[in-house]
Amino acid sequence: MSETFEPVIIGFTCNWCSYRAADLAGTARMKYAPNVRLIRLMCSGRLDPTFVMKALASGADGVLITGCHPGECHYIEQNYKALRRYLLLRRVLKGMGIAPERVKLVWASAAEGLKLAQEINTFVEEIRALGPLGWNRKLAGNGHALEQPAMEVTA
Amino acid sequence: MPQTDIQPFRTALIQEEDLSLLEEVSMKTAGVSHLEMCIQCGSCGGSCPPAEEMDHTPRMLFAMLRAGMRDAVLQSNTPWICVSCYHCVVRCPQNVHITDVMYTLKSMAIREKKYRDATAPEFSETFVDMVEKYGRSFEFGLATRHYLKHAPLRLVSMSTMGLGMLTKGRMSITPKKIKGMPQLKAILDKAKELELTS
Amino acid sequence: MSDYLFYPGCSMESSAKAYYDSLMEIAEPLGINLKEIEDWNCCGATEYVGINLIPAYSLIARNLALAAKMKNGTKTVVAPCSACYLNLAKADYYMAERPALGEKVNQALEAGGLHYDPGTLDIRHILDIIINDIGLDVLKAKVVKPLKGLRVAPYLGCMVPRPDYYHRWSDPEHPIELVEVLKAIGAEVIDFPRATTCCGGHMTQIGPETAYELIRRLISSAEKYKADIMVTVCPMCQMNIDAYQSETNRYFGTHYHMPIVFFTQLIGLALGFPPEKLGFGTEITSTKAALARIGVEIPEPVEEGAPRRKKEEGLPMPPRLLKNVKGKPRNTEEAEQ
Amino acid sequence: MSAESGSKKPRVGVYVCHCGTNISHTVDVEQVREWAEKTLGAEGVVIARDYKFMCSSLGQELIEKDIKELGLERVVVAACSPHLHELTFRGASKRAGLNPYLTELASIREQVSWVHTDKAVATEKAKAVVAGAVERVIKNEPLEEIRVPIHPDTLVVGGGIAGIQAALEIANAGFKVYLVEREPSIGGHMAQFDKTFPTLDCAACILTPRMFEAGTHPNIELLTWSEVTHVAGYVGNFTVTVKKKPRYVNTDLCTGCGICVEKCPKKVVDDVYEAGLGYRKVVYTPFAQAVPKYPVIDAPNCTYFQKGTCKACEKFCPTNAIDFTQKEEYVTIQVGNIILATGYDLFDARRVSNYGYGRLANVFTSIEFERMSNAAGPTGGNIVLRDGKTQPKTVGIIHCVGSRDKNYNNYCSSICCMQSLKFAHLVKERTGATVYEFYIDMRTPMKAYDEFYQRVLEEGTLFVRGKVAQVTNAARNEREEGKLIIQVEDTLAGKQRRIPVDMVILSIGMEPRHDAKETSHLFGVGCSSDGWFIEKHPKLDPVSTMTEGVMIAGCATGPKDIPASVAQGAAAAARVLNKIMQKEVVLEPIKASIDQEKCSGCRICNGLCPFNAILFHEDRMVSEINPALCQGCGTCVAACPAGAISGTGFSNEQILAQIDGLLMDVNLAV
Repeated sequence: MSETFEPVIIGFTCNWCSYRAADLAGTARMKYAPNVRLIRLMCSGRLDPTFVMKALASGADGVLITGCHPGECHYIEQNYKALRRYLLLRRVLKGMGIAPERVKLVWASAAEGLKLAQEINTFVEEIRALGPLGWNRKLAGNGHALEQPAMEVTA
Repeated sequence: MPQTDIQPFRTALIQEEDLSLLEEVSMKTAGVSHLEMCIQCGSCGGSCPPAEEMDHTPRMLFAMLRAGMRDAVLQSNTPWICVSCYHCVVRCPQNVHITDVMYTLKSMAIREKKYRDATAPEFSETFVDMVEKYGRSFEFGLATRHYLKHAPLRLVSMSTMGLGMLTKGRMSITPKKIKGMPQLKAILDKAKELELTS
Repeated sequence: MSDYLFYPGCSMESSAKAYYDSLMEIAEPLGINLKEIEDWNCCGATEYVGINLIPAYSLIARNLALAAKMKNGTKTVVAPCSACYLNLAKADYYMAERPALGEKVNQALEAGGLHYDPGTLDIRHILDIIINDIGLDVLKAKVVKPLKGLRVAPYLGCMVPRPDYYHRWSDPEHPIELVEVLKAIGAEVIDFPRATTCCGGHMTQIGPETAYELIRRLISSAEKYKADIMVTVCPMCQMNIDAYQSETNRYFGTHYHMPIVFFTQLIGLALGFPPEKLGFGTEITSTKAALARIGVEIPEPVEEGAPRRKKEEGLPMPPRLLKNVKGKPRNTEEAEQ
Repeated sequence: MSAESGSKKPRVGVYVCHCGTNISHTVDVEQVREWAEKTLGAEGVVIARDYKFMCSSLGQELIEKDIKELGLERVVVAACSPHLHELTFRGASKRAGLNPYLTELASIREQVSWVHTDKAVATEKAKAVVAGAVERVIKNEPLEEIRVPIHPDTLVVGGGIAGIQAALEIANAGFKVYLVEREPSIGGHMAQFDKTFPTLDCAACILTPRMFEAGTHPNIELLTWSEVTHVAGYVGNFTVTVKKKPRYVNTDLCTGCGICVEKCPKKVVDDVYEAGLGYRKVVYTPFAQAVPKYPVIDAPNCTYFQKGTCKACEKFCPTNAIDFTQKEEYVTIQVGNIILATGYDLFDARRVSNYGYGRLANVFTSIEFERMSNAAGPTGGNIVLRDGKTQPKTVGIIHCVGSRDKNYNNYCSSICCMQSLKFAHLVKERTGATVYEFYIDMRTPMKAYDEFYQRVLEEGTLFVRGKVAQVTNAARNEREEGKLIIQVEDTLAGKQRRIPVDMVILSIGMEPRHDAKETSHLFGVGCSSDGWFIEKHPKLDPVSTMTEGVMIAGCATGPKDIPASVAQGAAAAARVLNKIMQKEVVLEPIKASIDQEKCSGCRICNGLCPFNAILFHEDRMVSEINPALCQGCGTCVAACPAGAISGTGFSNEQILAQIDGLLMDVNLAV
């Protein structure tokens, strides 16, 4: 393996804003870190916390959640619900001994390709600094990962 | 056209172009300068109360920065005429920290000894000397030292006013010194080793 | 009583003593308790930043670090001097806006065992405190001698309303705060178009001809609007307009007589304090005639500030010592004709 | 990952597109294809192909052929964003007899080749994206598109020129239009203008016939002095509530004779139509050509409403049309489509305190100048100073006031350059004054615009390139005494200038309506952070919104001039007519549904739905989703603690499988 750690990140995007921001970043040929793999949802409100857990358990080192700016939700206000779940999720992660910073919520409108690219770059660096999570390896190892989560400094 | 005719012109251009200049100035400026955002609208040059004393308007100076005209920029009197009134800063449509850029240009001109008139830089240096010595400014010392060097005759013409200030208790002949001078000195000594590099 | 950390600044001990004395008098009745930052140092004025950035900001930040150590219940630092106010506020703002600056400044501070986290303190000007914390109603209630009939030109200067990164003022160019305070103490406030234009700053020292023009614009404008007196919040403005007025007159061959005092001095008069306690009489351009209009007698000044060579009716005599002498008002449109 | 080989996985075909070199330049397409066939074989991939342009008819035929010949049950196309070609490839599948919803697009262009540079890394990411799509598509269910009938009536909100144009287009095609306008008359901003650039047609002359036509058209129902308060439903079936504000004039009886206006004893400043420069009566029609012709009583200013006496209008009305007892009225209308043409507000010039508007008498705004130069305006078309009589000898026109400025609005208001040139021409023509124009950049890009600039240059207007620093009355010398001084850097001369003038005109920019946010919520359209409505696509779909059935036209999406607003009004109408003519609309079958067996009746989902699509059956203690109202956001799916709600198109199974696919390489490495 190379000497620098290349994190793998799952990104959830909203069909109406951030997915289009990603399209825009592409159309405008903005370059950003290749570490994030995106999944399209119709709305950030669709984000089931299980998805995040599943991603982390399956080998992702971080999860990026993106949605429309507050007040700009295509479905009126569902991004607020995403925000509530996100805050809850971070508490749960912390309780499990996983650095809550591994999950991040970012607002990006359909016009903000550049912002999305920048946020992705920032987040990749943040996760790189946190180091690998390796939850899937723990799972593969003893099958009791949830009781024995990856070692994390949670100070 | 004979080559000799065009050569000096070309050389001048090549020597003057320093495309990293804008970035360097921006980096050395406190806060985020937004210097690269200038759209050359001239609201700074229009706002400036002493613009007529300047050899270049601030706007033109920024164009010269962009063009990499290092010597011409650092020799300009513009930053030294700036009165720090911040009219340009609040009117700038691009939020360029113009006043702070002027401070940066002054410090660069001092470091590279490019300024053409020593009055202002030496006034600043005298002021700073006093502050570094006492921790407070010392108007009497500053004024006497400055005028003695740069305008000895003005010292005479100003003496009436100076006397007035003294007799009215508005100027002290003895400097005030702060207690924590060693601490301040340690801070400033350390600070002088540091530079903004990112 | 509201508690505030107080950063007086160097000029309050010398050239702006009247500001300090009058502020100390009015603080108590207005319920302002000023706790001076222990062993504060000079803010560097507009000089240090033009020489070396990190030391300049470290110099300012030492004050912030010292204040933060004392903050105990209040996080508001009050500065009466415009340059000090701006320097302290800018250091706090820029250290946050540019983390690299904050980092370097703290490295320097640590050499003196200090540290400052931007955002720890609120840096505010004394005028802001009086109008927003104390309030006009309280001020009005304390007035015993309204300054009825005194026409004042409110002169805020540059560095209080600008650049105003924290959005504390009503407008960067035509703010109403000083006007409101002066109205509250019963003065007649003129619609002064130059309320926030520049007095020349340090140019009185290094490029006097530049400064004289700026001073001329101010005093001629105030006189045109028939102000009896100019009122400022800034030691530098007061010094330039007061002490350099006679030189300006000499330079242009004019005969302006426009006294200028600190707003705290006028508040003091309105609250009933005797003028000598408020630092009146220390100005170079006498306030005697102006204040006589409201029946206030000023102690005899030692020196009469108005130009003495009254005979100069014809062409002005430019002072010989100056470079680039121009004996008349500048007209930037000359070339256009 | 344990691949259960031999199990009955659906047969998947993978098609990797080169997109010319758009993809193949950064992604090793051949390698992705090979890998898909080999590694994903265990997941059910039976064929993987690459092709230069998958979206070409040959590329599509390739897929169709494989579906038929190899019996593919799922298709993954690794190409561009689904927002571009999802419909294309679904169509190909459909033609070959495969349910279109069993086809997935993997975006390896926008999300991979265009945004990354390292070919090896990009190729690896492309594989992960393809794997994600393959795992997902396996879990896709065949779906049937939803067809909804379209109500043939249309609501147009906003009676400015864009709204009028849209309404006329639809009405002339034979369909009914409700045109709602919150002011007493239609006409909008254009009705205030004097001349229009660059042709200098009189605005009233060209607008009035359109207004009249809209007012008398049998297919147009005007609802002026009215506002939309509630919108329910979805494309084809909107139920809209409109509040009709009381006019206090019975329009059945009123003949528009104007006697009430004449007799009304009270005058107030007209801040709307006259832009504060003139007066109107308390009972008024905003202007002579107003449509409809019926006046309105301004109750907050009316002496009768305030003090209980007067009633002069009632006394003199020959038809007894004055009715002080009128109340607000709410009407409900059914429409199939909505066009928002809500327009713009003008920038408040007082915010730029250094230009002195509101402080210095002879500083005017562009709209004030429009009224002043209008022959029907408060000065009868005379260009005079605030004293109402003195003609200016020197006039300065300042561009970009409130626009292109981070302190106010970042954007260019697009009309100010031309508007300012028009003013320069009018001032010259009417007063012969010296005119200065202060501009940052001169923007004259449309037809005959630059020619107009040339004409104004020729007329001798003095152009100064520089953003004006301040307008002041603080004179520095005799020459400036009593004048307004414009202080500016003449950036082309490199010098600061102080130019004394008698009159200053501020070319103020456009702003989103102050209530644009509320409007956007009301109609469910997107609103950018600066407040303009968001188009479905800024270039290819500029009059549609993300909400099906809601179109936008004119300045509601950003500053525009009259030709552009008219074009958009017509374009939006064409969009609506297209929908009406289809008689029904096809909706994506992305809906949530509740498994009645699993529902515990906890009602957590009930409060989550902003569309009120979830009903709770008190008798059975279970919730149910009305598919007609469900918009498919999926919030309830994510929230159901019993896992009773599932969402088509984005089911838990699909997404969890996609996560597995995306992370396949990570797990293979373990």
